[in-house]
Amino acid sequence: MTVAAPGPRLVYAAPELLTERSTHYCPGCGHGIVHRLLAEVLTELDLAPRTIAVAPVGCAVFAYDYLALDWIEAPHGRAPAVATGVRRVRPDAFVLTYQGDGDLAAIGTAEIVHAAGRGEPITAIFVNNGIYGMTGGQMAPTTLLGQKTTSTPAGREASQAGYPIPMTEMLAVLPGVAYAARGSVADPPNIGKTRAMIRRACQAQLDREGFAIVEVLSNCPVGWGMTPHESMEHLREVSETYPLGILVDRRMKG
Amino acid sequence: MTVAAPGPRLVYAAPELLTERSTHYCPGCGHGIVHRLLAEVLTELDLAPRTIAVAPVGCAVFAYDYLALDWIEAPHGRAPAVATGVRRVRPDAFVLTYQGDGDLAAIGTAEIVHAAGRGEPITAIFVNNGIYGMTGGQMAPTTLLGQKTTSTPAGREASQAGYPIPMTEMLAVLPGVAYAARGSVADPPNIGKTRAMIRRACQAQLDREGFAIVEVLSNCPVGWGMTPHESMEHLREVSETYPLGILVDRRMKG
Amino acid sequence: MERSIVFAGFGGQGLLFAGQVLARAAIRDGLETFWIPSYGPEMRGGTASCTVIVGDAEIGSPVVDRYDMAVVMNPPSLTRFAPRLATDGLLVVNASLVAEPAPVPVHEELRIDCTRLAAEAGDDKLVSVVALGALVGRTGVVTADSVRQAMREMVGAKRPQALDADLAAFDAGLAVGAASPMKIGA
Amino acid sequence: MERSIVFAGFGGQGLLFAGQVLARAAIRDGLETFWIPSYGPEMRGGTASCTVIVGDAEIGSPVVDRYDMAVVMNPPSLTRFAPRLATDGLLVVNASLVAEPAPVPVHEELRIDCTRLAAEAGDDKLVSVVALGALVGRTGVVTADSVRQAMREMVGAKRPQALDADLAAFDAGLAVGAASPMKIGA
Amino acid sequence: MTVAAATRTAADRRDRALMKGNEAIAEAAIQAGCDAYFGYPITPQAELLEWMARRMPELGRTFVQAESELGAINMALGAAATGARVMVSSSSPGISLMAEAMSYMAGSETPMVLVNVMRGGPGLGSIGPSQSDYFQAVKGHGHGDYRVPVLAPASIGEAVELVAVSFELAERYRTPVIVLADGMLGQAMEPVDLRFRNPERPTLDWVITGADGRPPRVIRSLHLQPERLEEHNRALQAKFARIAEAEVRWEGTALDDAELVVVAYGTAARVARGALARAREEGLRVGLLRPISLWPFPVDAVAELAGRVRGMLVVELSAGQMVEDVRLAAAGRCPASFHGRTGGMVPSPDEVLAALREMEAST
Amino acid sequence: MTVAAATRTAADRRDRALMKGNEAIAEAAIQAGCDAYFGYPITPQAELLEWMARRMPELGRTFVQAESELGAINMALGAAATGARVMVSSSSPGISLMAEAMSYMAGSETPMVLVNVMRGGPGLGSIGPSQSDYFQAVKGHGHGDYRVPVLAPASIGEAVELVAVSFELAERYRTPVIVLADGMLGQAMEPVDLRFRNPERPTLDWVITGADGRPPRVIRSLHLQPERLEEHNRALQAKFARIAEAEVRWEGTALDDAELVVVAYGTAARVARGALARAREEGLRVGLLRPISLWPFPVDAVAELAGRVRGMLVVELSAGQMVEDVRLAAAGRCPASFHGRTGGMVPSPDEVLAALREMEAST
Amino acid sequence: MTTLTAFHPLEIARDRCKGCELCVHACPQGCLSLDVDVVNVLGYHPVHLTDASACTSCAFCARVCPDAVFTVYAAPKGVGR
Amino acid sequence: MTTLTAFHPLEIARDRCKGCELCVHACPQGCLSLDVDVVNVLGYHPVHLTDASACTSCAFCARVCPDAVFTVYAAPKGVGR
Ligand SMILES: Cc1ncc(C[n+]2csc(CCOP(=O)(O)OP(=O)(O)O)c2C)c(N)n1
Ligand SMILES: Cc1ncc(C[n+]2csc(CCOP(=O)(O)OP(=O)(O)O)c2C)c(N)n1
Ligand code: SF4
Ligand code: SF4
Ligand code: SF4
Ligand code: SF4
Ligand code: SF4
Ligand code: SF4
Ligand SMILES: [Mg+2]
Ligand SMILES: [Mg+2]
Repeated sequence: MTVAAPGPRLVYAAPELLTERSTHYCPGCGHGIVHRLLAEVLTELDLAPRTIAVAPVGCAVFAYDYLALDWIEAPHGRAPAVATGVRRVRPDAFVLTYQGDGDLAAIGTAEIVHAAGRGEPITAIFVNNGIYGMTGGQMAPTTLLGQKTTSTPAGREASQAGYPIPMTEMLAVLPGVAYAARGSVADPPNIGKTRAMIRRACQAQLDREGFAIVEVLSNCPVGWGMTPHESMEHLREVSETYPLGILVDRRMKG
Repeated sequence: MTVAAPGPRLVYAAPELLTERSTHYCPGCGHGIVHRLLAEVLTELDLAPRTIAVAPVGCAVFAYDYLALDWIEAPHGRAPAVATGVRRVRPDAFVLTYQGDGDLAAIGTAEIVHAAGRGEPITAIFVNNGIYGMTGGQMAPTTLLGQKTTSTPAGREASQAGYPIPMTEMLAVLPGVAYAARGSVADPPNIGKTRAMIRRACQAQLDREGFAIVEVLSNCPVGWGMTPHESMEHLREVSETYPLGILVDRRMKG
Repeated sequence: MERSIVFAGFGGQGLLFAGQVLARAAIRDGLETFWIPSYGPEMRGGTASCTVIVGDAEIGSPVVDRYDMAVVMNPPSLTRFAPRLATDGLLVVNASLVAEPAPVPVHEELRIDCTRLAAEAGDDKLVSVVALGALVGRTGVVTADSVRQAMREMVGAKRPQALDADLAAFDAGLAVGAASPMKIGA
Repeated sequence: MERSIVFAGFGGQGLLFAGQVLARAAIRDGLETFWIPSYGPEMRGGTASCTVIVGDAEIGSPVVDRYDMAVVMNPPSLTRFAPRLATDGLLVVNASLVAEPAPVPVHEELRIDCTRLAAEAGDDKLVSVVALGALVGRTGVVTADSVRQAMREMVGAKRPQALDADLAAFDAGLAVGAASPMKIGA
Repeated sequence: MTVAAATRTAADRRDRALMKGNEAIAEAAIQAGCDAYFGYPITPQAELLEWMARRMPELGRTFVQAESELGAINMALGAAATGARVMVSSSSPGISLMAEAMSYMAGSETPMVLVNVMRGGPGLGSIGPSQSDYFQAVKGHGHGDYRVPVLAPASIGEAVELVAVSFELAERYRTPVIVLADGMLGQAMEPVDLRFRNPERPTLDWVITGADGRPPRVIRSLHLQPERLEEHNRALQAKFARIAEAEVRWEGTALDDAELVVVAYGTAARVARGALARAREEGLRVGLLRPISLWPFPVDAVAELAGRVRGMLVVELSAGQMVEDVRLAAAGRCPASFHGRTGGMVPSPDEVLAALREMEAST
Repeated sequence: MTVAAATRTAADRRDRALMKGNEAIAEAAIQAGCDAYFGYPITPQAELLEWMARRMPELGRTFVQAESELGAINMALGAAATGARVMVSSSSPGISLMAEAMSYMAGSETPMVLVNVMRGGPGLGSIGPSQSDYFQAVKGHGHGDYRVPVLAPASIGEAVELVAVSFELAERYRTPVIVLADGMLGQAMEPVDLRFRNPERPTLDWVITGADGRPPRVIRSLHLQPERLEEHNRALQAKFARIAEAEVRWEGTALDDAELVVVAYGTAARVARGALARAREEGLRVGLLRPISLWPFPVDAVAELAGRVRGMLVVELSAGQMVEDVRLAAAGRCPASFHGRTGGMVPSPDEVLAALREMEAST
Repeated sequence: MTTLTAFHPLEIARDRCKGCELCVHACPQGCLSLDVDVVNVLGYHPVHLTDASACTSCAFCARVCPDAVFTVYAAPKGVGR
Repeated sequence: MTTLTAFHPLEIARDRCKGCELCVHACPQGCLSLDVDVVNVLGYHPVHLTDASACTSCAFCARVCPDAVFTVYAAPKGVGR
């Protein structure tokens, strides 16, 4: 029945939105995976030309070198406020924030809570690797109990250094939040689910449902003192403290 | 059977911890009630001599003039951080914070979340009157939808000014929080319950259970444009957005 | 030439409003003016005051060493501001609340039963408007017409029903001010 | 007199450690010293370097215009630092990774097969320790004993099992440095 | 301001509105085309925010009461990066919280008008008028080498005009601009000419709008390579030099024959003007130099005067801050003494006159 | 430092440890009796925090990694109010965030030692060494009229000593004290004499400990009555005058016969010292004035020199900040030119030498 | 009747009262009101007990008062109301 | 056999590879490994496909790779493996 022999079929190609430039991330760092997922989703939804993205202070500060978008660099932790400013004056823009866990869950707590509380139609990507990667592997608010970091050399101990903060669970309490979910980059199935979450979080903005956030459990092989593979395996343990799944989806409710 | 005729029995006297000084609060302001409850509980538990209290920036900044304790004045919103500093170097002290809703739920969001997240053994009193009393009645994060304030002259509208933030519910998510409850000063029964909550929150610190917070729904007759009595009646409506009761009591669990 | 007027009394006596009416009237008269309250929402209750400066050229110092006129609506204000009057100053006293004599000799003093006149005009809260009327009646620092126009602009727009009482209170004070015999010293 | 030494190469080659050993040895010799890395955790991967200054009085400028000695462990470092050598400078080159000649004429050059010598000493990662040995062997900028003592203090405490390899690697380099024929220019 | 006042007809004068400083500043911004306002309540600037809260939504523009001053200025950063005309206002403690973001905005060259209605410090201080944030505004607020234009109005009418100028400067030089007012100016009411100015909109070729059909843009202040950052700093310094060259503003009164000169800005300058009249009556040959731009500071004007007067008296609502810039400009050619009040206190003309008499006697 | 170096025996020299600047500062604080450290990670001071993270719990003392720099300094405020010896450290952007709290601490007279390991700015800038936060440290960081002692070490050994001095000053004068270092000093290693100093503890009669058997105490900066606040400001200014009188620190090198003087602090001063030796070799009569206390600034020393040298060259890792204080002190008696590098770049001795030759030719 | 009037269930610190009327509304017996004939040092009409015999000493007034105006006594045993 | 080897399921941008081995572990067929004989421009041993015929074009490697190294093709219809 086939008349002409078909050529090889393209199964996967990295989106062109990713620049040619090789990243400064350490080998095996999940930031690269999240960047790619973002690029895929923005391409799929044809959002890139009207995207205004806000970069964090953290290893991903250089995201602007890797995703061919218009970017604004926010001071450490303030991306949600910067994005709010953009959101209010650019109703047609697609507004995206990208933050690490130190950026979002420590110094930027007030800004993320209130952007979420206002229900700003913004899509927030929250890369939780349980550590301050950029400054040399200090404890983050999300660091697991017992985890050794350069600022908890004996392992995080609650009475000294507090408990891991379930940031997305906290945000999920707020009525302004339309969508909140937690994925991971541990393996292809989880990466696929995370991609779907990011897509849904973008759609929530397009449909003006409110604030949308996807927390991505990621790794920091260097900061964790593990090989990339070990670090990915370790994400299973991490997800015991931070369970994967959809925490809020207001569309589901009504 | 009675031999000597007894004299009149004392039913209630304001605690001596309250200074003679008449407060600067507007007539009918709930801050005065909360001050009195605090004075009662601290007296009852004999905590005053070792209490280090932290004052907010807000109408209650002058709390130090009315409660005869050692006080530290914190910058706007930072009382939980100031209290953490005290807590860590003064293990024997009883550490108390007193904050308004602008102070705690707006500018001070990061500080309260992280003091709670660390499970600092501190007792936090959070007077939520849904408004910035001191600066002239602007919207607070806790202001009800539709409520008119000097910065929401047409009534708070979610798409412009966001949703009321259920701060204590948010904090209740954190594992460091031993006790979180919400009372009100609407009427004698509620005042009694609030008093019991404050007592329990003090006990939680004494027993080193973790962070304890009591949110008190209070009024601001001047800011709300109501008589004191109307404002107290209105608290019933307020408690539809902010339900009264105990949100977390870890002692109950185990 | 600049003339400075202070209005002082309790919070609810409408002093800031009276001062603003005066300042607006000055503008309608083609004059320059400056109005400044003793501000501070942090200080609840207690006394309030505002200063108005009126002049024919741009107002210089907003800080006044000596007032040309003082409208004092309660006893503490009398104590506070009578000593700060200029040597040829005018003191307008709300006789409804202030029975005491001025603590220092003053050049000229006008005592008005503001509460009664205000009540007669239709609203016993308009005590400061009555006092303003007396001040204008006595000194002509601004024209009465400009005052009326100012009140129409300020009150008429928002609460037209209240305007009549305001105008009446002003006129009542104005009549007293224009007619009242001068009382030197105390 | 001050002498400045730069160690440069890939991130994992142990350059900062070698520099610290040298600085510690200088202290043990009763000298003054200053060690400064090209810092920046934000710049992951890529090249690393550190500068050590050794002198008999307090070290002056931490910024070096011209290095007295350069230890270059990979090709980019050769390109970068050979031109910054003083006219009478010494260049120590890790021949295991660098085949290219220096891009500019240098006064004295020592090429060492660091990987091989390190492997023979028990750990092929200790390339910079070998190079340090050569440097010390050739110049005597610090005494070999002080270097050994410094390594004992730094390595001995935490990883005693690793110390032997370190000492062996140093001695291997030392021998080559002391013996190697001088090679002028390139 | 003086020019406008001089050319004003009687009818014009009657047409003016009586406005509170805070409200006039807000309305001037609105009329100058301000697209977005971000703020947080604080005394004595709350009415500015409240005015914006009412007016901006009416006009379909952006008003956000932020969660904090940090929130407000970072929202401004975001909005300004997209080319919007933005204003932020606060008072002393709130301004302090903006130091980091100011440094970012100066570094990433993001335009904004920031209003500081100064109150007494340090710390929580008082809510009275003050000029004790001069150093902060003109020198050391945020980290790093940067300067921003600082304009100090002495009347509400002038504030209205300077708001328009500020938006112009902000866009022309891609920089934050500070309007430095004080509690007195914010709380007072004065006649305001309602013919506001709306500066033309230059084409902004750097703004973030989405990379649609053009290469992506980035608004950033990070330049991890010191060489790159130094280059960037050189460009910034060159810009600052251009501003220092072109944007000095000051006003002189009775300087021609002056033997003593009062140097004062804002509210202090008005008080000084009151003293000046009295001093002249007494026969003292006193003049007034009123810096309007505090940065760039009128260095040349001060230097020129320093060469021909007997002395200068700097009057501030502070413990002595601008006096350093006056002495720096005078470079020893004449003495500069200082009279200041702090904590919300304002000197009276009599006080200034007394200080002048003392100078007259001692120089 | 120079004294210590001079009296050091050969054996002493051999006994010294090689320590990283950040770590030596941390250990010096520990040895000086620091009870509590609060910080937040930032390059290039992270090792200071990490050292504290390890050592303080070992010693049963307080270490808290705060949620932010705002958190850290306010924790310090709380701990210090109870009489604890506290240290906070950060680098430029983080220090900017502390402006409000610094003003509160100065206003409420709360002792603290704050270390700023400066990096290139403005904004996120770079992580290279810099001195571009001079203005911020000595003048305009927070709002209101206040000053805090600022000490600038030029070597790690001196940093160790100045940490002890800082704790002394902080308690003696009830004030925050800034140790102003830079990325070079923080990241470098130098020999450190391990005989640290632990300053005596004065009795503190103002501390917050619970009102047990004594009248309650309040640590506050609010004084709503302007009269009260002005009184408080007068007392603060009197204290600042006492500090300015008693706590000036500087070091002179080869000043006796100098015709040209380099004025530089910290890392820039070390570079200048390198240039000085070469300049003298060339026959240029150059001296070095190195301010150690930046506030109080060595005004008298500069003024005295200005009267007898041909010119001054100010060298900074900035676009020119301290140079203003030098000119202010020189008051026109000699010219002061400037050589600076920015963004993380450090001048070389050759560069400074070239600038000196140019001066020699032109003055 | 003499014994009854001799017992006063409330001590009222009238100079602290701000006339907010919270106690007036809270009193289950309706026996409190503002004394419009008096202006206290703060400038307010302070509260007074209009009918001591109706007062049950329930202390509701004291519990709601923001200004700690009340001290409440119960009748001694054997003393009727 | 010739037709089979002519089809390459993977394009590998070897100069972007950082040798993290995430793909090596993720490949269900175990047909990827680092090419220890090569050092790329970044200084790493890049990955290579050891057995093209085992590759099922599942693209797991591409999904886990943080550095967007892979482009994956499926065999055209009718082309066996
Ligand atoms: C105000 C301020 N404080 C601190 C820093 C230093 N800093 C840079 S990145 C970072 C945290 C990075 O952690 P995270 O957000 O988790 O990102 P990651 O690098 O782990 O992806 C910090 C504290 C800064 N640049 N600015
Ligand atoms: C940094 C800073 N921002 C703003 C203010 C002004 N301010 C004083 S109190 C206050 C809020 C008061 O509201 P809340 O905390 O709810 O207390 P309330 O007066 O209602 O009891 C604000 C914004 C300030 N003092 N400092
Ligand atoms: S430090 Fe950690 S988070 Fe940063 S690039 Fe490396 S692996 Fe990724
Ligand atoms: S303004 Fe409101 S909160 Fe403040 S004292 Fe008055 S009533 Fe109470
Ligand atoms: S004690 Fe009870 S009954 Fe008596 S006055 Fe008070 S509220 Fe009324
Ligand atoms: S509740 Fe207290 S303050 Fe209010 S009216 Fe009653 S007694 Fe007076
Ligand atoms: S496509 Fe699948 S089978 Fe082929 S190499 Fe990649 S992971 Fe392995
Ligand atoms: S996952 Fe990517 S970067 Fe890592 S080894 Fe495989 S191809 Fe290379
Ligand atoms: Mg992280
Ligand atoms: Mg409130």
